[in-house]
Amino acid sequence: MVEQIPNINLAWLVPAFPLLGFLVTGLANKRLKHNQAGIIASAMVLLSFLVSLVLFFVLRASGQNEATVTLFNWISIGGMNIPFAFLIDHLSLTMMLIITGVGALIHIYSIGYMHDDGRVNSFFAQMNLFTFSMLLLVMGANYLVLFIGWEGVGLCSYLLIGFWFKNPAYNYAARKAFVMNRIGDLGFILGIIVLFFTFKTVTFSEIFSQAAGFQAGAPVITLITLLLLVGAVGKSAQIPLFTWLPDAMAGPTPVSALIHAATMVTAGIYMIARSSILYNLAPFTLNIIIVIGLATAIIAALIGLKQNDIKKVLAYSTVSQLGYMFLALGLGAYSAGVFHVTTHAFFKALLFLGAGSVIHAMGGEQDIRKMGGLRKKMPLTYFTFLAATLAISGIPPFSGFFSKDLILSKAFEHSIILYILALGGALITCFYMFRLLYLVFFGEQRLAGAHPHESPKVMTIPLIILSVLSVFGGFLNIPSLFNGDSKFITFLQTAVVSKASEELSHSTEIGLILGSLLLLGLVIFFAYRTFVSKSIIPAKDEEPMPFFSKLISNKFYIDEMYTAVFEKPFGFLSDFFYNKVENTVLDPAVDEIGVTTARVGALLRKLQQGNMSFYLFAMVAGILLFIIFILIV
Amino acid sequence: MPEAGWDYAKQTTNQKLNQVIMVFLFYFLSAIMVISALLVVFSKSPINNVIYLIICFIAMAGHYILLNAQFLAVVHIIVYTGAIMVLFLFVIMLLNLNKAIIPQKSAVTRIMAVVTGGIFFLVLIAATRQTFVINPRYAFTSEIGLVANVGKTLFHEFLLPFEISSVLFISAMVGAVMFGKRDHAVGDD
Amino acid sequence: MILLVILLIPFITGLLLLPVRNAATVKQLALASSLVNFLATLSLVFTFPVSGYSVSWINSLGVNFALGYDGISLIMLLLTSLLFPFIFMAGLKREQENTNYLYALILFTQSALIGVFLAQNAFLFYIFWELTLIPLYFILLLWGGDGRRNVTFKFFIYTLTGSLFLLFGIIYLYSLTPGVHTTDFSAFSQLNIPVNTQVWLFWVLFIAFAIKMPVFPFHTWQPSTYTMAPTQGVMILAGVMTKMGIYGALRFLFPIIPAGVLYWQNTVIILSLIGVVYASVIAFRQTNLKTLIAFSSMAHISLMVAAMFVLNYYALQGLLFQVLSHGVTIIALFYIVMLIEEKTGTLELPQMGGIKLLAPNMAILFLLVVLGSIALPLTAGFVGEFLIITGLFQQSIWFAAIGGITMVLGAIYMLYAYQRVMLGDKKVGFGNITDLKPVDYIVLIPLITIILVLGIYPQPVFNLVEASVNTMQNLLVPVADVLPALPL
Amino acid sequence: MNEITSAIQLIPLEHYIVLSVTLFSIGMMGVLFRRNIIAILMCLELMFNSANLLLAAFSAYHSDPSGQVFVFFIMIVAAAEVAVGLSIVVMMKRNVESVDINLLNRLKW
Amino acid sequence: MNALIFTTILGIIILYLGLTKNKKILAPAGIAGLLVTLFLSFNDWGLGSAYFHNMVVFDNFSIAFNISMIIITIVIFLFGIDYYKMMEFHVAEQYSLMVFALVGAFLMTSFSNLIILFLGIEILSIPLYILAGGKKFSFKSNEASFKYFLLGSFATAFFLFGIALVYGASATFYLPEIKTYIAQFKGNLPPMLLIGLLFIIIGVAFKVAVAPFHFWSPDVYEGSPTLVTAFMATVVKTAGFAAFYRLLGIGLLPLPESLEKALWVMTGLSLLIGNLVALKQYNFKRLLAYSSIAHSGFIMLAMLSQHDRSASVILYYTFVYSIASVPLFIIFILVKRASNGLDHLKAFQGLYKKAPWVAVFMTILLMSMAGIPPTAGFIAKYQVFILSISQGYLGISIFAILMAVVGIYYYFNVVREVFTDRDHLEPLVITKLNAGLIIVCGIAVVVMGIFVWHLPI
Repeated sequence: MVEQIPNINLAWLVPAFPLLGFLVTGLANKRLKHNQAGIIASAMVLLSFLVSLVLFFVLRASGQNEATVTLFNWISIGGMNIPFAFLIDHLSLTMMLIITGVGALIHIYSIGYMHDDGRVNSFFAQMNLFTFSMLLLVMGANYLVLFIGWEGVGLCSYLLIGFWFKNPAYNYAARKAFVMNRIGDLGFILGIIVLFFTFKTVTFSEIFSQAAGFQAGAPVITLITLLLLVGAVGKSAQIPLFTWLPDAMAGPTPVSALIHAATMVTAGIYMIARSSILYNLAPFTLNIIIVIGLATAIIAALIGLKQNDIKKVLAYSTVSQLGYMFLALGLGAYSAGVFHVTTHAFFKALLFLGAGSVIHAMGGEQDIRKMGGLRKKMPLTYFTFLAATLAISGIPPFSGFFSKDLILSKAFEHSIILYILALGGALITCFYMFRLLYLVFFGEQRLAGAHPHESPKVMTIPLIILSVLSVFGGFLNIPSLFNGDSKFITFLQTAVVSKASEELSHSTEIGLILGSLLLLGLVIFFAYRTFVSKSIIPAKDEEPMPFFSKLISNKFYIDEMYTAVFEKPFGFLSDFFYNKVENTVLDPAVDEIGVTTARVGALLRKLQQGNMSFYLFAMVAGILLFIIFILIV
Repeated sequence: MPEAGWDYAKQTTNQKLNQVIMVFLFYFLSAIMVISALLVVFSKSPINNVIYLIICFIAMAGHYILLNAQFLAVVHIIVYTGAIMVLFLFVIMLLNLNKAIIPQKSAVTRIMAVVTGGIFFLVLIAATRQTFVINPRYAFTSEIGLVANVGKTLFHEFLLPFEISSVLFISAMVGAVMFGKRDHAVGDD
Repeated sequence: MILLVILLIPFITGLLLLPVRNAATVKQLALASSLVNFLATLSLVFTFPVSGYSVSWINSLGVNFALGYDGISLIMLLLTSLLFPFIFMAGLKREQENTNYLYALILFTQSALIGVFLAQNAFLFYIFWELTLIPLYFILLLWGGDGRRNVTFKFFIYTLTGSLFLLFGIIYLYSLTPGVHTTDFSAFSQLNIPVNTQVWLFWVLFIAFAIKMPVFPFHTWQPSTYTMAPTQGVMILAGVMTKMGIYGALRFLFPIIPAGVLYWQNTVIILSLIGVVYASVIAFRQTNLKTLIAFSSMAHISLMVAAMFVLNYYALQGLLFQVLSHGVTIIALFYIVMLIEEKTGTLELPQMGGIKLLAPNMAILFLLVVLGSIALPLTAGFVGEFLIITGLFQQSIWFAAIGGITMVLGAIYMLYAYQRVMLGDKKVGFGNITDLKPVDYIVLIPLITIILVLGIYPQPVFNLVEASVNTMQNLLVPVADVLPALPL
Repeated sequence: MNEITSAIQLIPLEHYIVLSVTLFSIGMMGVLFRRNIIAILMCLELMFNSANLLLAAFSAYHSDPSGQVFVFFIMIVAAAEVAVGLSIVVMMKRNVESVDINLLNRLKW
Repeated sequence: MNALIFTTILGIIILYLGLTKNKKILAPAGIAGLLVTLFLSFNDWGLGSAYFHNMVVFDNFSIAFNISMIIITIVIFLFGIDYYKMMEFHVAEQYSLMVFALVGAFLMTSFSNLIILFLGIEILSIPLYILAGGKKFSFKSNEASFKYFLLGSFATAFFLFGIALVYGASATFYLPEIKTYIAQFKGNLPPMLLIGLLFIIIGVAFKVAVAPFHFWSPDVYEGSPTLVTAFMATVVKTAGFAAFYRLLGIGLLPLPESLEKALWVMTGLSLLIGNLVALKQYNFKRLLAYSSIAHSGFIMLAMLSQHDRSASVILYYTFVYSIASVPLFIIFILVKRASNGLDHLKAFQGLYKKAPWVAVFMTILLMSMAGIPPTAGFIAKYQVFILSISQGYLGISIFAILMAVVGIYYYFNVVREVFTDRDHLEPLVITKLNAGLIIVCGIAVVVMGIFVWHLPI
């Protein structure tokens, strides 16, 4: 830090507002009337957003790229100095703006969505707490502060997934989410510790400046990056720790939108992008990230094909999109990953909110097989949903196109096979998204007795804003192909060091884009034929299916596998330890010492027969033995 | 110093005769003692036991005389034969024990008793056989067993034990009286 | 002199309470005395260091009545005097039989505990060490739950067995002291014991602490004892007694037989880590809430033991911090367990559920404590466990990884338990459950505040023990080069 | 007289030791062998007397009168013991009508 | 010496007082006399005089033990006031027999000649044979008396044979001379002498109930009248160990290796048998009997660990043990009366409800017996271990410590019974005197644990 930027200290206000909101709505839980909590909470997040904007301009005006705001010394012992500090740079600002911006919209939306819920105040308290944690995560100037936020969002996610705690299945989902995150966190914290011992600090700037001294492929860096990756895999729901995310849909829909689509799950991407300098030094880890990302993208997309729950479809699509972001990271295109995070935040939040609107309208029904024909009843929702679907499918000029195309072209640079696989995933995405769209909004209404209606304004306005962002978000980064200057990527370049790569020639790029567009068009057409023209409704769960369909609709049996491989053995192990080891070996062993002693005592007691002749014999025998003893010894 | 004794014995015929008598007496008395002692153990009737024991004790008195312990011999006869054994007899008669033959212990126990006694005997013999030369503490004198001598020691050096043994007697007496007296039962504790 | 005052306040109050019949008076007096004691102890922090207090006691046995403290003792003292007011408050509005005896016994225990932490003489230490057990045994025996007769007895005999080995060790060390024999710690730590002796002496001394803490195969008394103990008893047991084991090990093993420690270091660490995993795994399937927390406590303590034997700077700092944090957390946990039992009349998890619907505030506070227990950042537990894992890492990455498993497994079983108690639909028969009373807030809010404050601003604790930790970690260094000569 | 008595030295001490040991062993065997309490007491007397004989023999060989005095004391004590023992027997006989030692087995374990 | 003479006279006086048919004056008279004896003993302190051709030596060692035994006897006499209230006959005889036994005990602490040891043992034993049969109409008491008598005489026979053998070798009964005589062999003793010494040791070991010569003690403890049991467990034990220490520690040690090993074996066996069998005892008196065997083991440990402090430790140990035992017997009697003669440990159940303070004091006393701080019993064991460990007997010390754990187990088993509820509570009648005794002894046990004394004897 060269010189102090004026007003940058305002940064503490950004997390402070949601924290305040949390405290107010949390402590005054009982006293707040119906909408007050929602309004307070939304206002707080909005204020945060405004402050973030101010910070953005402040930083811009200063001409510097980053600023550190230290609040106090958290842990300072021996050689370990961990300040509680915020790092304001372009990356964190981007994330802050997304979190507070999208967050604010979702908060507002929630006022409408959660209107009837009895525990709406708790809901907003937890949402604010989440926002606070997420802000800590992205603003932290060192890994440990990041970790606070990291675990904090995990906690909030746990709380919000299990928000309707009467349902045991929801509780299970919540716990699953937390535990899987925790497994990742364990790797993360170990990574931090290795970092600490390698660099003697956990502060980003110091680590990155020292990292230059390491060779690419240095084992310790590989170790660190791998451990950090474990954390990211857990948080960002990548293979093998992704199964919690679909289950997390148990939470209220705004939660899914905010936490499980727009922000928290992208924390892993943020963290890896943040550590880009380290990852650049670890090609092995990058390769692993590519594999993980691609596999996740495709497998999740495949599963998404057969899901019938509107939110589950979106959840798998999120997993899949996260896989793309990972792919980008693995390719060294961290900025591209973050760019996809941004656009994804817009359209996925929009999708979820739209789905929420639908569910709201359908009176809580989430099965797409029972929906249909909502286009007429809820036009606003329909159009926003359509915009988001086009965006996620990567149809130009919607935002998804720009970010996804960036990643695909990077993949192409790397290897043609990668590109084909990634494109395949994108096509599948397109297919199941349109399937969703068609099934929900086209055709006839299939649920008898439902009276769908458009949602109130408080819900639709955020939808509109988000759809605007989804449509135009891509223009933040217009590539040179379209005579743009890749503003977003350039903006991030100061904080994230992407791997240098050769630019594709424009002609190749155009070829690729046209080819993919053609395929996308075919897919959309095919989907239309299947679900609108032929009105094929997905089969009921019980009906027999061909092997592959069955495999997919059962999510590759991954959950079952986890149950068989981890949960069951764990329970078994627990029982084994308790019943067999503790209660039949260890505890009895201790008792056995006592019992044996007592048994010997009982045996010796038998000597005391009460019979005089025995005593006399015993005495003589004793004397005899002692005589012999002393004569021999 | 037995060897010295033997050498000494070779000197005069008179003493040789003495030696023969002594040895004969010793073995004779010993045989009586052992046999009567065995009979004490193995004879079933208490009266017989007492009688054999008296025989045994008389033989022992003979040994005391052989050992120049005349005073002891006399006291022995008086105390044991005259007092203790009579006491035994009295008790046997008082309690009418002679008729009530008590069954013997089981054969196993008896054999064990004999075997144990035998082993004990063998071990002790084995241990004392390979004994060592005992150096007499004082120059040999045959006078030590005389009443005067014993009395002098008793009332001089052993005065305290002598006096204090009265306590022993008085307690024994108190005990005998206490147990012997008939009184009616009283409560527990 | 102030040390003597701190030691005697609880004892004298206890004596004074014996004839008092009025339960309310008893409770208030006990609470007041413990608060005074806390203030007195707190004054030590600001006047650190105060000179010790020493008079000769049994000259012929080389025993001095020597009191004193260092940073480590201070942490333990703080913990003790901090927790006891809460322990008393836990009984404040509750019906208890023979209150005066119960509170007198608790106060005696407190006095003895303080004695353990203040003693500068091994004999004195041992006396106090045993004295903690006697009143506690009666607390458990007379006020405990089902099956207490045998369970307490096992606990009593088991721990005493260990103590007697310690006694053997003390006497052995005493016989080694040069000149006029003495049992002063200062003399012990200057002994130059042959390495081979240290190797066996280690277990003689350690077994007592291992049982008290407890370390893996010596723990079997713990779950049943915790389960049947009355709330206040288990608070003492889990909150302070276990720390006594840690304190004893720090006091005895490292300064006196450093080579023995180095020799067995890895063995003990591995045992502890087995304990960590073992207890955590077992906790998962426990159906009794108290037993579950007992196993969880064992897991945490095992991690602390591992940290102790790693004995590097971070591990020690983390250990001492965790001592405080675990004490506070476990007390809060057991307090809530007591509330739950009072309200539902059971501790069996399958019979519970949906309490959050009826007592939302209790659920929130319970959750906060649970979070502290599973080491969520910004709670005290995180700072401690982070440093401990850092310390473990310095020894071996595998130790760190296994130690870190507590974080995962802890989350599994604690959240599972929380959900089974608080969440889900409410059970029949739970109709008349009410939310917390004011007294409950008075107990829980400060405890939770401490957990949070320590998590956010742990620095004062670090500064307090800094000097002692530095001394401690240097103990093993000089003997490190002796060891390769041994067949390790 | 002196001649006869001095001839004591003609018999080796071992003979006395062996004799005493024999008597002692017989007495001990008797104690183990008999069931009749009275007989057992007699056997005890045998044991005492074997010790007496041994002491007297040693006393003679050492020409030390204290040994004989000791024997005297043993006799005293034996007499007292017999008196007490027999009175106990009498008392017991009143209670249980028997002098069988095997009946003494109520106190055990 | 004056104390010895006066005590003898005291016995006779009590015997005569019995003729007045006034039972009430017996105990006070006895206590008054014992106080005089106490005073006389104190007067002799530090003089170290030997009497009658060095037959007896009243040095500080013997005086300290004598004083300890006198104090215990006074306590027992105080207990007797209540205990003998129900008994009509032979009360004076029993008191005087105890006094006579005390005379024997004095001889045992101060002998220097084997004949005094022999007479001391007999003077101690014969009154005890009689006292054990004090309840004339109780078959158990008869049996105890006869068993004690027969086994005692049997042991005496061996003891005498041993004396004869030793005399044969050394031609003397004087302990110092025997010691000099043995020293000339430089540890390579002829078998006969070894066996002689062994028999003497066995004779004394029998008196203090060291395994494997302990068989009499549980039966006799159980069968005897409780007051006599208390006397046996305390005064007799103290005297026995004083004699043992005089014989070994002052007289014969260092013994040849084989004998010492035999003694170690006895120590180990006592610890083992005493403690383990006590685990399975449900009769309180038998429990204490076995525990006393165990305590014998501990004292043996102190004795064999030769050290200039051993005597002091043994004194402390025996005194502390005695002062804790007597009130336990008192409580036992009170409880037994309250529960219709039940002498199972269950008789103690509900005691903490009936009389909480008795329960507390009982706990303290049992803690002292078990050796738990801050009681004197702990310090006693601690000192024993200090001796044995500092003399390098580590193996047996560990063993003893393990056995001490077992000891704690069975003592606290009783505590557990005391603090267990009972269905119906019978009233517990405690006279003020007994209450006072229990309290004083209880406090004494704690005070002695805090103010530890150590006599240069």
